Amino acid sequence: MLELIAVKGIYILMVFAAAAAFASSLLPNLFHGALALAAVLLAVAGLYLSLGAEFLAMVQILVYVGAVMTLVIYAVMLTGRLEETVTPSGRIQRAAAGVSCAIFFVLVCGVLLSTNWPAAPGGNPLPSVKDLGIDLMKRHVFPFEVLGILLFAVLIGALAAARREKS
Amino acid sequence: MIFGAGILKGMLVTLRSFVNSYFKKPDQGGLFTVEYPEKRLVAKERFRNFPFLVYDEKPEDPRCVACDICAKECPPKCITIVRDADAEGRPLKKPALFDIDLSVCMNCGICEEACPFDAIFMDHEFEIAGTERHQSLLYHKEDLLKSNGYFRQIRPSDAALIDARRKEAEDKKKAALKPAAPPEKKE
Amino acid sequence: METLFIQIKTLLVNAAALVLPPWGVTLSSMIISALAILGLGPLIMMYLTLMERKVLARMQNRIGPNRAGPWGLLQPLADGIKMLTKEDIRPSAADPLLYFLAPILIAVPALMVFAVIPFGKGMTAADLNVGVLYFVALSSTTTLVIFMASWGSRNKYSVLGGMRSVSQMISYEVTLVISVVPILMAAGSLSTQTIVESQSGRWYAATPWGLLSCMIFFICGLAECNRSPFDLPEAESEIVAGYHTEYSGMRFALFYMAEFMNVFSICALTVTLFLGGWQGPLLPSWLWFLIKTYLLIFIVFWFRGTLPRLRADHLMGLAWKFLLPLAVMNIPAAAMSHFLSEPFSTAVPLAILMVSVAVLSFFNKGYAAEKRVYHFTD
Amino acid sequence: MTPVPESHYLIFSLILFSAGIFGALTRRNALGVLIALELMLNAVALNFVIFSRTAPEGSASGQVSAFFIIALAAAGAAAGLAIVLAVYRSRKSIQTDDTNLLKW
Repeated sequence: MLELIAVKGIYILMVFAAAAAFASSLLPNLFHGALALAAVLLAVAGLYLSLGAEFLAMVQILVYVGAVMTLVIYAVMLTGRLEETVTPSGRIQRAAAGVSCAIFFVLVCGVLLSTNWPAAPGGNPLPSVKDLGIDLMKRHVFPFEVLGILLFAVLIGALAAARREKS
Repeated sequence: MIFGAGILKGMLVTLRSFVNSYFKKPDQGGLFTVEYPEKRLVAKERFRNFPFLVYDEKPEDPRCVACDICAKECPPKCITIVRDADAEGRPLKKPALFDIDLSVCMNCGICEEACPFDAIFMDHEFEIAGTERHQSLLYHKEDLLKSNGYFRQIRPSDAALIDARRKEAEDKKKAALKPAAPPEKKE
Repeated sequence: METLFIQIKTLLVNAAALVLPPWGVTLSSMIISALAILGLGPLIMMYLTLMERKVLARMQNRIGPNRAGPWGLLQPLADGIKMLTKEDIRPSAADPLLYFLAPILIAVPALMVFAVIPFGKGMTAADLNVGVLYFVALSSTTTLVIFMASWGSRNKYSVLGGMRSVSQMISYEVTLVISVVPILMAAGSLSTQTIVESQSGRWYAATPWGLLSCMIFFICGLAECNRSPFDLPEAESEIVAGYHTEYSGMRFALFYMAEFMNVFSICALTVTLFLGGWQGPLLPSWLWFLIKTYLLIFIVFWFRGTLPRLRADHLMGLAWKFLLPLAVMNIPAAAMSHFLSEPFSTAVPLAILMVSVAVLSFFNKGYAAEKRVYHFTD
Repeated sequence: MTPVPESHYLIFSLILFSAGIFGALTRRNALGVLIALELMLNAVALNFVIFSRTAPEGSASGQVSAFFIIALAAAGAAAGLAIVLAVYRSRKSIQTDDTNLLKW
């Protein structure tokens, strides 16, 4: 019974996230769009929890919702005026984008459902936070370090790009 | 010169007053708040608020002679006096009407200084709030009249001075009763 | 006494087991924990407002609220009734949805973080194995809600306050997370319950790196919940009330509640991570926890009563140029103490930290206030 | 543990991705495009986590990859926003149609 409730909860979360995802792409007001994206990210964090990836869910909330979304909204507020951040797009463009999205969706959906994904028998055991850390520091240490360098470069690059030139 | 020493110093100041507020007397740095409705500070003798009228023996004979000096001197003009008259219409030396609009009064005490008959003084009473804006603050003669005893009670040293002066004048008056012209009180 | 609350819960669950199927019992156990937390939040907030007013008053040689009930104990109730009966004003230009949602959403993370706080032995509502991360992650979502409130109410003071608040929270969050790392390294776990248990011998705040970590964490926590002296987002003398300028009545009360619950949870987490949590002799564990937490809350109010508000550039400078490098230096210091034996395991981290404090102080000399010359005193 | 079949998760993440593509194609605001990109990146990260449950490579790798994606998205957002701000400063607009010069 509890499991049934949990399953229903997951589906509700999915529907909510999908609706919020479309809202984030469709809402004319960019601020609302960004908030809808934040809702999607929170819902996806919930799905991570349902998949047993607790650590990732927390990182998702911390980094995505706490930092990235805040940056995006900050930029929305800095670049748009307070009253209106609405930017319309052409009807033909919308229609073309919709059609191509639908085609993409149908094609990939077909592929997804027809493929027989290789699966470990009985599924993998859930990795603990410790396993993740060991994996990150042993098997994936090179990408990890590269990522560190990348973040450092981005930090400096962002500072350099956003800095006001002295006039 | 240590990093944050100023912050620590400031924190100690507030902590000291926090602790003192529980354990010390007001004069040693403790709480000096007086919780007003339950406890109250004793008003200083010369504290002045609103004026009142003094009578000597009974309220029907106030010291006031309705000379209208206070009403004329009053800067905001809050005093209204109507002189009393006897049955034939001759004016009497006492007020028929003595109103002070306390909503206008500015507590200056000029009436007290101006009165040549020591009839009007400043009171210590300050809790005069009413539920109504105009009538409750318009004090009539009956509300204003208070005994000399009350005056002695709230302002003992002033009262002693004034009583002595009045007694002296009375004695002089009695002594000079034989000559025709009674000496007017000067100043 | 020790297991008072656990026994109450068991009693309730057993009562539920009489009428409910097994899955309902599990569910009701969860719901009881959740309800306890939901009830605790507002209660804590109500009495923290009273405590703050009392403490501040005493520091300023006043008495504080004492009219409603003995020692003003009913004052929070009176305030609550006042808030409830106040007119609910919505600015006509406000964004209706955001304006409506923000006060509700701001209370959600503030309440949810209580789930991982170990109020006593075995008294964690949800002992997640990523507890600390959960706490930090959830409190970081507050920034979004503050954006919603500030942008939704269409008021320039709100927007200014929101911008200030968010830039401040983002800056201090980085330091906050890094300052916890040494503790996580020492405890080897992210679960709050495990961290408390690992401090049975010695509190982490009793080690040099732990003490520094504790101080950094506490300062950053203050900045995170916009408490004085980091209350620039709500600086009433400059920008009215910051992001909740336009809110009144119960909506405002929700913002206020979130702020006080954040204060409580930051203090509770500081106790959990550094001050031994519910560990303590004689008294029951939950009482120890509450005593420690309320002592820290007293310190928060003490700061409020003492320190003036920081200037915006000093605020950012403190976070990025002093606390962050110090927190980073703290990680190798903590590692040293782990790998060295006794006399060195204290001395070497201490030396590292003292050198880094000295170096950082030297480089931050520009922030020191000039020595003032008072011409007409003495 | 999850009674929800994997394919449902996959279709859900595909929906997210499609919504992201739609947004990226229709938004004229550079920030809007950035938002759509974040959506797509998140869909991909979700896919990694889904596959980490069953893929023969082991479960930690998938989560670590998702972790990398999150970090990359953060880096991308930071760099992108810096660029957007720089563009806004020079052109007073962040419409993608207006950024039509290769050199300023």
